[in-house]
This record gives sequence, C-alpha cells and structure tokens, in this order.
Amino acid sequence: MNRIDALFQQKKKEILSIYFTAGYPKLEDTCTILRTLQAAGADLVEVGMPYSDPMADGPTIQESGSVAIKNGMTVATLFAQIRSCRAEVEMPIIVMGYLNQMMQFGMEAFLRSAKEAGVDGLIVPDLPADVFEQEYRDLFNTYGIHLSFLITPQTSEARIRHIDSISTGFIYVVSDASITGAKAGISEAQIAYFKRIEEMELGKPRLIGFGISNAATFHTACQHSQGAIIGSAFIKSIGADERDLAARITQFMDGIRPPV
Amino acid sequence: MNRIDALFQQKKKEILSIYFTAGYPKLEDTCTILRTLQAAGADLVEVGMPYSDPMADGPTIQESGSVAIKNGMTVATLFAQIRSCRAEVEMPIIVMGYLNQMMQFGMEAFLRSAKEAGVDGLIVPDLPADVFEQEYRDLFNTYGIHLSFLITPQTSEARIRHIDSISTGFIYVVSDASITGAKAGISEAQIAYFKRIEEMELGKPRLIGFGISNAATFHTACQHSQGAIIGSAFIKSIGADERDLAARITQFMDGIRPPV
Amino acid sequence: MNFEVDNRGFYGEFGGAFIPEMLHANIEELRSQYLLIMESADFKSKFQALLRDYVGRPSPLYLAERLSEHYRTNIYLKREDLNHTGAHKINNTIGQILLAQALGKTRIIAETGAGQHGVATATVCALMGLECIVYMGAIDIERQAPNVARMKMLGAKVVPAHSGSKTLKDATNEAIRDWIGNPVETHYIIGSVVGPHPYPDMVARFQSVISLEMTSQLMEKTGSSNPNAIVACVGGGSNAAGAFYHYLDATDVRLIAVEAAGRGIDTGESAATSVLGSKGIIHGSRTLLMQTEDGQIIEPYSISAGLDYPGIGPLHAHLIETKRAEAIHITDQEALQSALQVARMEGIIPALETAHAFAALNKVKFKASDNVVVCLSGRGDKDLNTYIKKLLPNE
Amino acid sequence: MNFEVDNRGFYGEFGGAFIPEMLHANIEELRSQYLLIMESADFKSKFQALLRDYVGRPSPLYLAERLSEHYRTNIYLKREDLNHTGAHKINNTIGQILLAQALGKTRIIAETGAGQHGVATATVCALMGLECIVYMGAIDIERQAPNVARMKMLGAKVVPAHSGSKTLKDATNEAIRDWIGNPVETHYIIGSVVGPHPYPDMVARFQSVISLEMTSQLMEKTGSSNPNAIVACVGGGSNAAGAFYHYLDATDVRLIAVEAAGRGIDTGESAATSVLGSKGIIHGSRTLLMQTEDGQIIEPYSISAGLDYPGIGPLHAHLIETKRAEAIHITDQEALQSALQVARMEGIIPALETAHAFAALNKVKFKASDNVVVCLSGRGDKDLNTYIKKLLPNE
Ligand SMILES: Cc1ncc(COP(=O)(O)O)c(C=O)c1O
Ligand SMILES: Cc1ncc(COP(=O)(O)O)c(C=O)c1O
Repeated sequence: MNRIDALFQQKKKEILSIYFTAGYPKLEDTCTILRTLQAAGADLVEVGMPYSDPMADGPTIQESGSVAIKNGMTVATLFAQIRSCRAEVEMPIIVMGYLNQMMQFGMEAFLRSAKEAGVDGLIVPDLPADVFEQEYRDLFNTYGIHLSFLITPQTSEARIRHIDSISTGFIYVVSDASITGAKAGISEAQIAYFKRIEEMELGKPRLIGFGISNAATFHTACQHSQGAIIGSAFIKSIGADERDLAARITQFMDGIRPPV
Repeated sequence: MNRIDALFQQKKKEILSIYFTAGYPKLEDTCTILRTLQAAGADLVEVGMPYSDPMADGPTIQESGSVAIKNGMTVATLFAQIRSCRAEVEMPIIVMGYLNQMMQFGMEAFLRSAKEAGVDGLIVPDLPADVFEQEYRDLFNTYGIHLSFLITPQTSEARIRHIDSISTGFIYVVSDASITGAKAGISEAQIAYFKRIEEMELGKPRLIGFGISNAATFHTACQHSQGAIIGSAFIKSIGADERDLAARITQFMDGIRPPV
Repeated sequence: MNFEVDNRGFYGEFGGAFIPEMLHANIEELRSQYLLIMESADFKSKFQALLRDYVGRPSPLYLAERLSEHYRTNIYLKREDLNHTGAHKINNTIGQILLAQALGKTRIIAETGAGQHGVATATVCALMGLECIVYMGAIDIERQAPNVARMKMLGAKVVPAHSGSKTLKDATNEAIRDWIGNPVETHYIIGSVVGPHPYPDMVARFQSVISLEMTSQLMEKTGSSNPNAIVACVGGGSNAAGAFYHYLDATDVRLIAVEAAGRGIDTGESAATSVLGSKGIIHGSRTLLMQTEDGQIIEPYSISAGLDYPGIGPLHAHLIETKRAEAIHITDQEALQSALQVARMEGIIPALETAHAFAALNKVKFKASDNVVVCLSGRGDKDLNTYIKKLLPNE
Repeated sequence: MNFEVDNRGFYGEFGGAFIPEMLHANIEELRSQYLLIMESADFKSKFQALLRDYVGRPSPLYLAERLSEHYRTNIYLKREDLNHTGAHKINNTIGQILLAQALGKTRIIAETGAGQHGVATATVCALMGLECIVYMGAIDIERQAPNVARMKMLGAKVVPAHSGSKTLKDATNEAIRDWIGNPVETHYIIGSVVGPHPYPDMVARFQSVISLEMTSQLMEKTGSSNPNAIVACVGGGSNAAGAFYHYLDATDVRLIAVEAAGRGIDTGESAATSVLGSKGIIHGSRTLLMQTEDGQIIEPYSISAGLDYPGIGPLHAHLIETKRAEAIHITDQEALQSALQVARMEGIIPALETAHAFAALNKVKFKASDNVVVCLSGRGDKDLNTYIKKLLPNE
C-alpha cells in the first residue's frame, strides 16, 4: 500500500505535513531535514523541487528555490538524495514541483525515478486535470505514484467532486485565494469555506495548506480537515539564524506540536 | 543741404563710414566716440540704436547692443546724447535701427527728434520699400531725413533701379549674403558683384558694408564704390582692452587710414 | 468682416513682410510661388498622399465622454496628437518640404520651441533626404530633451540659441540670420503662423486640414458641420489657425484662443500677448507683441516651450482685435492640473501647450447641448519630466 | 494545415492552459465567455468606435520609397506606431478592457516589458475609470523610463519585479501571483499572444485588425490583397500574430518572424527562442522556451525590453515548427543600425523591438516586384536614451 494511503487509514486528524525546499539552505540538507522532521513528529513531508518560475509560490518559497538552484539542486540530485536516506524515513514523501521540469526529465522517467527513490506522491500545481486524465493518469497508476489536486474557494462544487474522483492520496485544500505564504490568521470566511468542503463528505481526505504558519492556525485548520500543511513559515524559520539546522527544525516543530 | 548730400558732393571716393552701437561699451560713450572718430578721419558715422532682436546683425553687434540696453540706452537718451555734442561734430550722422522702436516712439516723433538732434539720415533694415513709400515717405521728406535702402547680391536689377529711385543720400551695398560681421576677405564673386552694380551707373552714391574689417577690404571695396562702412570690426576693437576708449578708436582708425 | 489675408499680406492692420533686403528675394520668390505650387495637381496629390499614408490623417474627432460629463457639455477632441511625430506641426512641414522641393531648395532650416516643429522638420528632411539645421533656444534644449534626441536621431543638426531669453524668439532670430547668410539654396520652414507674409497665410493653409476634417466629422457625429465653440492654444497660433480656418466666417462658432499666462499675467513672467502686448513688429510681421515702452521686445515666460513666445501671429492679432476670437489666459499651474486631469480621465497625456487649451474649459461656460471642439495639438511625451517633477514629485 | 486554435486551446501540440487551480475559475470564465462577448453587437460597436476615434485606426499602410529603393523591392510599412500610445499594444487593451467590463471586473493588472503594454493598459484603465496595477521588471523600469513616467501620469501603480532576470518573464510571474491572490474582481490583461488559453487566441483576434486592414489597403495600392511577405518582430508575438492573422492559410504569403539574438545566438546572451528553445511550459502555455536540461527557464537577454522573453506564443511555436513561418534572428547591433537607417531614410524612429523587424530586410532576399509589409509595431520615443547612447555617443 502507498505510504500516503497507509497514513490516512491509520490517522484521521491532526495530520501535520511540512513543506520544505530541497537544497535549501544548503544543497546537502535534504536528508537532515527529512530525518529531523520525522523525529520531531511530522506525519508527512512535501519536498519542494526548486523551480526558476514557481508561479503559485510566494516570496519565501521562491527565494529558497533560487538559493537551492544556485546551490546546484537538480531533479536527479533530489532523487538521489531522497533515495540515500529513504530507509531511515518512514513518513510518506511527496514531491511538489512544476510540470515543466517533469516534461524535460520525461514524465515516465520522472515517475520511475520517483518511485525508485521512494517517493509516494506528487503535487504539480500547473498540471491541469484534463491533461492529467488524457496524457498522464495511466503512467501515474503504473508507477503507483499518487497525485493530489488542489481546490480553492473559487472551485465549483462540480469541479470539487471531479477532483475528488481523480485525486489519489488526498486533496490539497488551498486555504484562501492567495499564493503560498501570503496570509497570517484564518478568517471567518475561510472557516465557512472549510466547513462547506467538510460537509461535502468527499471520498478523499483533505489537507489544508497556504497560510498555515503556527500552532493556532494549524489547529484551526485541523478542526475542519484531516490535517494541514506548513510551508513558508517553516522555511523562514530554518533559514533564519546561525544555529544548527536540526536544532532549528526541532524548535519550530515543538512550537507547532509540543513533544508529549 | 543735408550733410549727407554735401559729403557725397564734395568727396567721390574713399569715403570711410564707421558704425558703432550707441551706449557701448558705456552708456555715456556716444559723444566720445563721435568726437574721436571725426578727429581720426571718419567721413560719416552710423550710430546703431541698440535693439533686443536685431535680426540683420551678427553676434558682435548683437552683443554690443545687449550691453548697451543693459547700460540703459533708450531712443530718447540717444537723441539727447547726439544733440549734446552735435555742435562739435561736422560729419553726417546716420542712425541705424529697427522699425519696431520707431513705431513705438511714433514715426513722426522719431523723425522730429532725430532732426532736432542733428541726425541726417536713417538706415532701417526691416522697413520694406513699399511700406516706406505708402506710409512714411512724406514724413521723411517733411523732416528732411534721408533713408538709405540696402541692396544685396540677390537684389534684381529692376529692384536696384527702384531702390536707387527711392533712396535718399546713398545706397547701402551689402557686400555679401550675410549678416553683419560674418566674413573676412572679399572674394572674386563679390568683386564681380560690385562691378555689376558699378556698371549700372545708378543715380545715388554707394557705400559698401558688411564684412569690411580692415584697410585691405576697405580699399578693395572703395575701388568699386564711393566708400565703405566698417562696423563689427570697429566694435570688436573698442571693446577689446582696458586702454582709454579714445586711444583705442584712434589706433583702429590709424590702421584703416593712416594719418597723412 | 474679412479674415483672409489681403494681397499685401495683411489681416486688417496686421501682417505684412517687414524684412531686411537680404531676405527680399527669398520672400518674394515664396510670395509669388506659394499659391501656384499649392494649387498645382502635382503638389496636391503628393501632399494629400503623405498626409494620409505618412502622417496618418484624418486625425480622429473623439467624443471625450468622461470630460464631457465632468464639464456638462459635449467635448470633442481633435486628435492632432495622433499624427506622426505627435503634433499638428507636421501638417505644415509636409507642405513646406514639398514646396521647398518645388522651388529646388536643398537645405532646410527651422526654429523650434517645444521641439515639435523641429522634430517635424527633421522628419520631413529625412524623408526627402535634405540637409536640416534646427535652431533651438538653449533653455528649450534642456526642457524638451526628448525632442532634441529625436532630431539628432533623424539626422538634423540642432544649434542652440544663446541670446535673449534663450527660447523660441531667439531661435527664430538665429534661423532668420542663417537664412540671410544662405539665401539661395536654403528654405526656412517657419513653424507657426508668424513671420513675414506669405508665411502666416501659407502655414494657416497647410494647417487648415484640421478644420476641414472637422466639418465632415462633426456632421457625422452631431448632424451639423459647425460646433458651438473651438478651443485651441496659441503660441504663434498655427494649431489654432488650422482649427479655426474653415469657421472664420461662421460667426456663430465661438473661437477661443488660449494663451500662456506663465506665473500669472501680473507677475512679469508671462506670455499672454493679447493682454500684455501692443502693436509692433516681430520676426517680420506687424502684430501684437510684448514690448517695453522703448520698443524692446520683452522676454516672455511660460512653463511650456511652445507657448513661450512674445508675439502671436497676425491673423490672431486681427481676430482678437476685432473680437472675432476670445482670448483666455492660463497659468503654468492651471495647465499642469489640466494635463493630469485629461490623463486620468481620458487616458491621453496632452502636450503642455495643449494642456493650456484644456484648462480653458474651467474658464468658459458652455451649455449642456453645446458641441465644443478642443484642438488636441500634441501629445505630452516630451513633457513627462516636467509633469512628473511638478505633479508627482514623490513617485 | 490548420492554424486555428482547437477547442482545447491548442495549436497543434502547443498551447493549452497549464495553470494552478487558483486560476481555474478565472480562466474558465474567460474561456467560456470571450467569444460570446467579442461576437456581441454591443462589444463590436464599442470596440470599433474606440479603435477608430480613440486609437486612430485604420493605421496607414505606407510605401516607404527610400527604403524600397535601397532594398530593391517594394516595402510597405503598417503604421502601428501611429496608434494612440505609440504601438500595436492598444488594439488588445481596448478589446480586453471592454471584455473586463462585460465580465464586471473593477481592477486591472498587467505585466509589461517595453512598457508599451503597460502604457496601453494604464490608458484604457484611465479611460474607463478602473484601478490599474502594472508589473514591470526592475531592469525594464530603468531602460524604459519614459513609459514608466507615462503610466504614473495615467494613474497606474507600477510595481517592480525584482526576481529572476528582473525583466518581462518575472513581471509576468508577479502579475500571475497577483491574479491568484485577487481572483474575483481582477482581470489580468496579458499583453501578448502568450499565457494560458484563451489568451493567445483572444489577443490574436484583437490584434487581427492589423492584417484585416492590410487586405484592403494592399488591394488599393497593389491590386492584390496579398503581399509576398510579411515581416514582424516577435517578443511574445502579438504584433506578428495580428499582422499574419488573415494570411495564415494563404501559403504563398511568406511569414517572417524576427526574434532578438541579443549579443548573438551563441553568446549565452540571447532571446532567440526558436533556435535556443525547446518544448516546455511557460506562463501556463505549452510552447517553445529557453530552458536548461533540468527544465529551469533561462534568463534571456536582448537590448530590447519587449523582445527580452524566453518563450514565444504557442501559435508562433506551431507556425515555426510546421515551417509555415520563417524565423530570423537579429542582434542588438543589427537592430540599432536598422533603427538609425529607418530614421534617416524615412523620418520614422522605430521602437527597438520593431528595429529588429527592419534589420531582417538585410537577411532575406526579395524580388524587385515583391510587395513586402513590415509591421511597424511601435515608435521609438521610449528608446531614445538607448539610441543616443549607442548610436550617437558623441552628440
Ligand atoms: C503640441 C503643441 N501645441 C501647440 C504649440 C504652439 O504652436 P502653435 O501656436 O503654432 O500651434 C506647439 C509648439 O511647439 C506644440 O508643440
Ligand atoms: C513596439 C513593440 N513591438 C513589439 C513588441 C513585442 O511584443 P509582441 O511580440 O507581443 O508584438 C513590443 C513589446 O513591448 C513592443 O512594444
């Protein structure tokens, strides 16, 4: 069974997913981050494959990506890094990246390499549902790689149902009309939106992302979903000072989910 | 008899006329210049009435005019100055100025004041022949003020004959297509032009002006006319250094026509 | 009342050709030839083809809806800003360059204030492969830098005038001096309805295409070929002359001539000739001009280089003296504010000169049913530095 | 061969809408509405009236006699430089602003490279009284300063993009991000035939007025509505798309697309996408783009801000891949020299973008009897600083 499915079977709420940019702060940090996150209690990780023109991302993720690319991060390097420490990490690993890099790598080669590295799923913000269905769905199935689609406050009910039907693993609920990292709190309107989705009783579990930055927003989001994703806030915190990377990660994680 | 007519009756060649700007270098220099010129052998003077926009004049005369206006020179002041020393000066005095100032003063008042000051003639470069004939000729006659028109290398034979018929005193032969002060030597083409005019056997005497700057050009010009006019070169020489004004004038004049 | 030039070159008591003999042959050649050439089939077909395919005529007549609403009347803009090179000036330079060619001239000189006429002249010289020298006041060279760059790019030589106020008047003096010195092969393309006869009439005729087009455009849009009023700024007066031309005898059409008041009419820094001026001679023409009691021409002032001139053309002197035209005076500040208003309400950045015409809409009352044409004489690209500095200093 | 977009938004294998879900509702609204709105009588009459009276269309087709003689062929210039605001870009922004109004949008965003699209957008926003935010690369803000000033004068907010190469690509990223964050009341006016479907088709349709006018203008002037060749520069490709549009199926008309080679194709400082690019996705469209082996988009380089883009529109990718269009590459230096040539020979200062199209005349052989149309996409006022510095450094 895909590790993502296993996670959602076993855990129904308060799932904490952390997004980080591969190759940031340093090229070789990927495994350190994966190991530390697992030790600190993350349930799921999304590894951002840094891209030159990440149109759905805010400044924090974009800048971390620029640094990572300058550090030398490539698709092949990322897979090699994940493979090198996959045995030590039990969490599901999701790679988030933009379609262009996958096209250049070759979609089939990309899925094969992902599988070999131990990647469980992908998030590809600029892969439209219809292209996926017509061109790639079979390949994803062949390699057993999950694909989570996004929904937003503007997504129509019909379309949500369709996305529910084609997503594998979980649905990524974008918390607000915004790029990553843009907002701080969670508004009434957002909660109404979370509830609306909750009441649709979709087939796939939901993780809420974009603008989740601390324990408060994480717990609010979790009241209306299986869990939530923290990205920019995490990246900001680990790039912020001169201490040991693992210590910085642990401190951040302790702030979200205190060790029991 | 008008002093201009008297001069041309009495002297048929090598008439030396000097142009200077009234009020330059200093406001009160007009009489000094008139007296010194006479002593130094000038036959005729043209007193430039400084104008803000002297379109037929080159930079030297224009700049001397700007200085003179700043010094405070006005039409009334000029007439007062000429009147104040007219008794000491026997030469004919011609005032050269632009029509606008005369219009503002009132043409009749201007001619009357000129007459009273002892002025013998005018040169008004921007007074066209037809306007003169239709509007001003009678007034000039009434006050006995002469008016010399200009001819240039472009003036047609018919027009030269007409100008000859309406000019009083003499005809001003512009040596070249140029504003005042622009050229140095006298070319073959200019000499041919002087000869052409000479051979027309006009009724009025001719003085050649524009670009006459030294003894050589003065004598060349005089071979084909009754005389010539020096303007910019004179102004340049008297503005040039710190010596006594009269000394500078005398030195310049000695260079043109050595004392006998 | 007759508003045509008479055969001596006068509009009433204004006009004529008060020129030194050195220019007589040139002016006489022009005077005797200009109508013959302009009426010839060859000239007409070339002129009209270039106006259409090169200049981009007809220029639209545009109903400015937001301005109309604001001023509660119907405001039409005659879009001379859309002409090639960005102002009405090219109508005249196209005409004069064809005339110069017909006269066999090979060297062209011009004066310019705002630089629009200089650019329009440099443009037609490039088009015809003729040498071009443009005189421009040293101050104008600074405040209209983009147009200086354009002239150079077009291959013209730009010669600074350092005398007087270093503006349009002085550039004109220098151009006249050049012409005196080069009378045979040179044609002087004057940029406005100023100078000795036949220039005012010739330039007005070339610019009259503006009002000619208006007649049919107004007929189509309003059902009448006559507007109730025409508003145009007046430097020398060429865009106004062109916009008024076909309506001079239609005395129910109000003609509104807008002059630059500079810092204010009474400040001593102004260019409002019709108020501050008196009869005299400037640049070969008897007209209204600003002068001292002693007949020295006063150095004018306006923020707008194209209106910074101490005289107006003799036609306008005549129109204003006979009360056929109304004169309105607009300060620098008023013009700047109107430029911003037009930019923000209609998406059109007018030239600083033209902004004076727009500002007159605040000073004249119109009826809701009136059709008012503003001659949008030029675009404001050349004035951006001034606009940003004066209007948006914090951006 | 079919060059129309298919119902999924593809030209052959290029095109589509590769957008994040956050934009889906916006794009879907546009996709489902754009043809309905554009075909409505209300839209058509407003669009045509504004193109005529506000923009100044039809733009002339001008036979450039001196250039024709020089190149020994018949060169016609389609004068988009005479449009209001000085380039073809306004054809599209007029269309899109009417569309945005029909969709009830109240806030407008745009990206811009050379600033012409930004000015054209700021202009239509002022005209309609809508808020306007323009994203522009920090480098382009410097090199196209006059257009920045114009946008501010028109009331637009200009936001610098500091990421990547700080040019057009990055400004586009920022605009997309803004739209993601403001999906309901904002319309994004894209300035070229790029972006997700339906933008490439929509923008091409708005620009197709260029070739529509050419058909009748050529018929009048040459006796045939088809030229032998059409030459246009390609940044994203909107002026080229407009100039080619009505001739796509007329395969005897050569379509010549001119890209910026920058300092040279092999120098690593270039924007010649059709040579240096490969298939991929940029700004929501599958097309040709310049990218590394690892799929990172390469920062392009051209002296011309409007051509300094690492992709081309999907229509052009299709035209070039199928050999319907020929691609020509012009260096900075070649473009500069051609700008000077056109200024000096025709009295027209072209935009730096357009100068690339002119330079292609040196690279393609035409017959003496050929009729060649160069799309004169814009005027060069915005590029004067560059021209003077690079071409006339001693003046
Ligand atoms: C745009 C524009 N309007 C008006 C003028 C004033 O000239 P005129 O009064 O001759 O129309 C100028 C002069 O440069 C100008 O550039
Ligand atoms: C004058 C001009 N031409 C061409 C272009 C390139 O754009 P496109 O390829 O979309 O026509 C631009 C872009 O700004 C431009 O300003």
